[in-house]
Amino acid sequence: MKSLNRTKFLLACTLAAASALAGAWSALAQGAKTVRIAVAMPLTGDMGTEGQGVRRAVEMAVAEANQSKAFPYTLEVKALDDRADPREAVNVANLITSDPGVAVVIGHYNSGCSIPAAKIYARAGIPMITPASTNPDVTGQQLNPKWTGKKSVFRVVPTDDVQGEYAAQYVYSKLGYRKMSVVHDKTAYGQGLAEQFKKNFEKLGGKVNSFDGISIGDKDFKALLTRIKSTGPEGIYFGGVYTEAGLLMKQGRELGITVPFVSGDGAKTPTLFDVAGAAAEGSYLTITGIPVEYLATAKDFIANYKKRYSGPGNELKPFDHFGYEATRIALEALKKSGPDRAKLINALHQTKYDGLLGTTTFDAKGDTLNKIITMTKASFKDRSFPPVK
Amino acid sequence: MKTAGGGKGAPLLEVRQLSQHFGGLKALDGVDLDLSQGEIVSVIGPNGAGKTTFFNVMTGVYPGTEGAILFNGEAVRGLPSHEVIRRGIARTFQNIRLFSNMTALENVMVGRHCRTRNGLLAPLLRLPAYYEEERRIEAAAKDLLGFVGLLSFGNHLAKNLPYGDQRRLEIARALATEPKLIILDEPTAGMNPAECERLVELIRRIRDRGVTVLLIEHQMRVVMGISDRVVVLDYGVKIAEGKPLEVTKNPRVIEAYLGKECD
Amino acid sequence: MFLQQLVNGLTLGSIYSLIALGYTLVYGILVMINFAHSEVLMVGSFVALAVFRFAPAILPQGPVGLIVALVLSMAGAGVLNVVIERFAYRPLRHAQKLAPLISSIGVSIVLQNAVFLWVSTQSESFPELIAATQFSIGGAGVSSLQLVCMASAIGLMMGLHFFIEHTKVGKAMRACSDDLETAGLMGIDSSRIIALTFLVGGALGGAAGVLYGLNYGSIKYNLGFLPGVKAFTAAVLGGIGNIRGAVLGGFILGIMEVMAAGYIPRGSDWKDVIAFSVLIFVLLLRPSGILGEKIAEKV
Amino acid sequence: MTPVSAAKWAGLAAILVVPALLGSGNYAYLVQAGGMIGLYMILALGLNFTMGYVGLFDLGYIAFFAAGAYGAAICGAYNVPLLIELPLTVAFAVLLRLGLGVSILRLRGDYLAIVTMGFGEITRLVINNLDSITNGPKGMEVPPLQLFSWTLSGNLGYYYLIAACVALGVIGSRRLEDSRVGRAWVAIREDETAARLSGISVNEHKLLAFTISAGFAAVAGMIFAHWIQFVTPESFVFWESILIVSMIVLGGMGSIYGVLLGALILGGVPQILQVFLAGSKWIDYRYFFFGVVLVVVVLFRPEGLWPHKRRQAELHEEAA
Repeated sequence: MKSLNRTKFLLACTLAAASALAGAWSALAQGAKTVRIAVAMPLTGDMGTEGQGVRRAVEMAVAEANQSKAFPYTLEVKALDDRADPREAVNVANLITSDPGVAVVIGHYNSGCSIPAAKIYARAGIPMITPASTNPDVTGQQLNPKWTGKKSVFRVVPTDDVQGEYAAQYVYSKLGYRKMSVVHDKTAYGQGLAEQFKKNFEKLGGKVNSFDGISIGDKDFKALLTRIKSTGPEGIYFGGVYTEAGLLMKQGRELGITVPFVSGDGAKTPTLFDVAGAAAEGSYLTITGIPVEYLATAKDFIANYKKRYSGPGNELKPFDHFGYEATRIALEALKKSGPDRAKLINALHQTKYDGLLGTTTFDAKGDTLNKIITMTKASFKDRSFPPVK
Repeated sequence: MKTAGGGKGAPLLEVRQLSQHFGGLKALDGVDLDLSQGEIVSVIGPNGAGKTTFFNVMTGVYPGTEGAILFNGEAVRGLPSHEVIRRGIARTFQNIRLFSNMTALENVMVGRHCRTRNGLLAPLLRLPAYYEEERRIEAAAKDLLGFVGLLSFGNHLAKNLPYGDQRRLEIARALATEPKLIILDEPTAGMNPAECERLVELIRRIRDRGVTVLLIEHQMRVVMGISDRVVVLDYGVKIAEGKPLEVTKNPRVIEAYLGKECD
Repeated sequence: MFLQQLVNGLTLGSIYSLIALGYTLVYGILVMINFAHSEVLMVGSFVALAVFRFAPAILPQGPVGLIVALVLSMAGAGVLNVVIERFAYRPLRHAQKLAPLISSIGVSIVLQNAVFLWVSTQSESFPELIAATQFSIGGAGVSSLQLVCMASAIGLMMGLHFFIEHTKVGKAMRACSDDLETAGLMGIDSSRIIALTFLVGGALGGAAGVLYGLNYGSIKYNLGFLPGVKAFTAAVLGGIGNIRGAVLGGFILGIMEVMAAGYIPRGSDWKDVIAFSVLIFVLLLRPSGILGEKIAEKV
Repeated sequence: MTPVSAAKWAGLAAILVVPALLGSGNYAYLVQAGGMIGLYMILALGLNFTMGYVGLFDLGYIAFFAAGAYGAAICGAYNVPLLIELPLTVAFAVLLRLGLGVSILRLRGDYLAIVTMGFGEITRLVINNLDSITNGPKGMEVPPLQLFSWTLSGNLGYYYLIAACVALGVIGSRRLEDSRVGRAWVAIREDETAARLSGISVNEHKLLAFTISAGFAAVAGMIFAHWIQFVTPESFVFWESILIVSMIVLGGMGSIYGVLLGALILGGVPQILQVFLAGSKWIDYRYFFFGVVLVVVVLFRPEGLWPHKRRQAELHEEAA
């Protein structure tokens, strides 16, 4: 290793680092007159599908706002990728807080990323609205005495206890089931939903035959489903997202399980039918607010979304409409308060917004008070989720 | 078999009925051997006679099926190899096994390992004990490199040394463990006559340093020239032992090597 | 119930075995863990999907469609694997032992992201090449997909076994796997044999991709990672480099996972822990896998 | 002052001084990113003992980073003071490592890799499933680092703490490398049987290197947990172990500056790409480029970016 070419190599490294700094400088300096909406989502990796969906919805909301000329400045979306890894989420949070042009953050996706990132946004005084993290700690941590910074964390999606409770209530009284089996995907979201369902269902007097976890990325659940079938449940509750929900439904039907599946809003996406096919027919899904397709004000959201993103793989994902709603609420507050972060946070606290999810207002912690839950029933024919009483 | 060469104080090494069976194969079957301090003994025999197996059992590579090995009166059979080495037996290998990506000097310094004590603390805190021991290790290693005539190649990587030098480096590393008995496994293999002569002369100098030498050797010229005694193994059994001249005339040895005349 | 679990275990096992063969073949010759193999499997399933989307006529439902799909995806995945070896691994053949491993990790990231960026970011439903009819054998609900999956996997394994044991090229591959340099000295063009091994390994991966899509109904850009890790575990369990070992390891791992998830309450939470614990236990008893031959160290 | 050491000193100065300047301005994220890369450097230095020096292929190293992080979280929950938490957590990680180490002394090469991978996955799954202790997937809050009354918070503080640990790691590695134990390790890597027959107690030395690397990982895990103040099993996936192995192999096995360079590049490239591509549609290509960089660098320098050079002793002809 002649030391000469190592020196050349070292020079190359320091050059690269210097150019990185220069690049960073240029990236931040331009566009002083635009106001940026940061989107912190998993854009690559295992959760890339869901993250890209929310990003599309946010970009649509901002594009519509720009066309409406309601703002004296142009609005810009700045999307960053946290790859659903808490370490990258913290890097993303620090990157956003050091960009003075960012007014509000729409993100993060999974609770494991939202909780640490929220601390960083709060310290910098940037409001953060999460469209998908349901772990109570995301907003609950603000009550902790050691919390530094303002209460700047908001959430448009209800915490999992709300949905779990409603589903238990519905299954026990409306469907009249007394014996249920529960499965979850061992994530903060899925396990949270399943635990709430089990707690409330047992409180009502129902019996939970089995409570099992599966791993995300696993595809073969036949062994588990065979055991569940032998316990003879009247229904199966699944806490988790559409990929695993669809597989459970499909393999359940293949094993001759006829009882219906019940799940949460993580499974509500047309892609569920790609995964489960006809097996998804008749499954009950709780969703927040009124199903988007059946809300007068939301009619155009679906149409615009389909028109704008017609390419392959761009179907509506479970949390897209939450992303859209969060952005519209942020823009609404921005109209009133202007890009100053402190004023924006106060404006957000007074939010009263009628939109896709009905009227959204925030409590002291920043959680949505919109606790309307609707039970829907999946229909395979027209790939939709009509509400059911 | 009473040993012919005894008489110089208690025997350094006593091997009694040593056997090593691999399933049905009796690689070594009831071998006896005595060595006294300062002797040079050669072990000869056709390929597959069990010579290397014999050395492997003595140095803890194989546990041995039965029999005893007493070194300085202490039983060593079955001990882990590094314990056997610490007690004063060192060896080289039939096919050279050096630390190829370390320098020649470092190879020999590694040999000093079992004779030195520094753990983690001394080097981490750079205590005086560390510097002092490193200096001693390096000095001893340089001395041994000089002894085998490789001092000027000290900084070369072991793998870059020519074949003959690698052989001698391996011997230097073995000597670094301050052995009382050094086992050389075919040291002259693949050497031309001039290198052989230099190696024989080196073995004598090793013996003069007070180290008993036990070697496997095929070149009869080397065996005759250097050995105080010769032991002959065939199919894992000791078939002869004695002065080099006696052994070469022993009919069983001739038969083992050259086969019987068909009468 | 036991019969039902056995069927589940055999299906899962057959897929693991088929993927494990891809790892073992490459490892046998280059002593290299090919991390990109799991992505070649994913690409194989997308090749079949692409053919179905663009030329559905070629893939009528039924055995003919399945065989054509298998052949096309095996060819596609095989060629991809050869290209990967040619540009990402061959230059590193004489580098340090772990260099090709890092290159295969890089290739695996590139392939997964390439499909994510340019093919589809979401789960795509896999065409039903075989009508998914359910019928029961002795009370166990068995779907035609499972049977087809097992049959094709076992068929491919037997085909591979015949190819390796009874053809001239197979003999050359075994020679290279035993000692690459000496095989070269015997007049075997080792680079060609290595390329061929990657072709066969990739083809098996492609076939496993199709069977995977068929059996589970949907495919995604990241479907390869977890089964890849499990299949490599199976290959090592059976004795890495040993073809029969890979098949044995695959079935053992598949059945063990199914039994753990099927019979132990909350077992499915712990099935991977149980699978890996058994792996560690077996390797402690037999440090070179169940069928792996113990290479005695020549001193 | 050869050009190489000049570059080293310049680099050192940059690492220490620049962050203080950036402290609060628009570039605060560089300090935070630097800290994260520093954590990777500690892990790389730690794994260098197992893989670089002794040559044991370890694919489950992240489990001990997780042990450190969850050790800090659990101690935080019972508000155990730092002076007890540090030895307790390091001891826990070392015992965990010994449990693994003793059982795999007989395994070689890729069998060892698969067993360590299995051990890594078992650790992550146990953490994810033991809700009663680790709160499972919902993760645990962790208090910031406190020593008596003084609390460390803010990226700058943690940055300098990590920089100090990296410096200690480098000095420790350098000093052990040039010692009797260091040479024994390398001898074991080169030829285990020859090492045994040169009087080295191979098993003991393997376990020694093994536990030292666990110590590094535990310290890195503790700092990470206290800094982020939240810890979930998602951070300790198998992919992280592969990343650290890649840093070692890419940087140069057994070479201290090599593994640091490997950590800098593989830890830094995703951050630099995030900065450059943020806001543009190219952000989705971030990990595609990362994969390409990985392949290109290993093809460009298969022996590692900064391979280890053996120490050159001065050999003057003294009286033989």
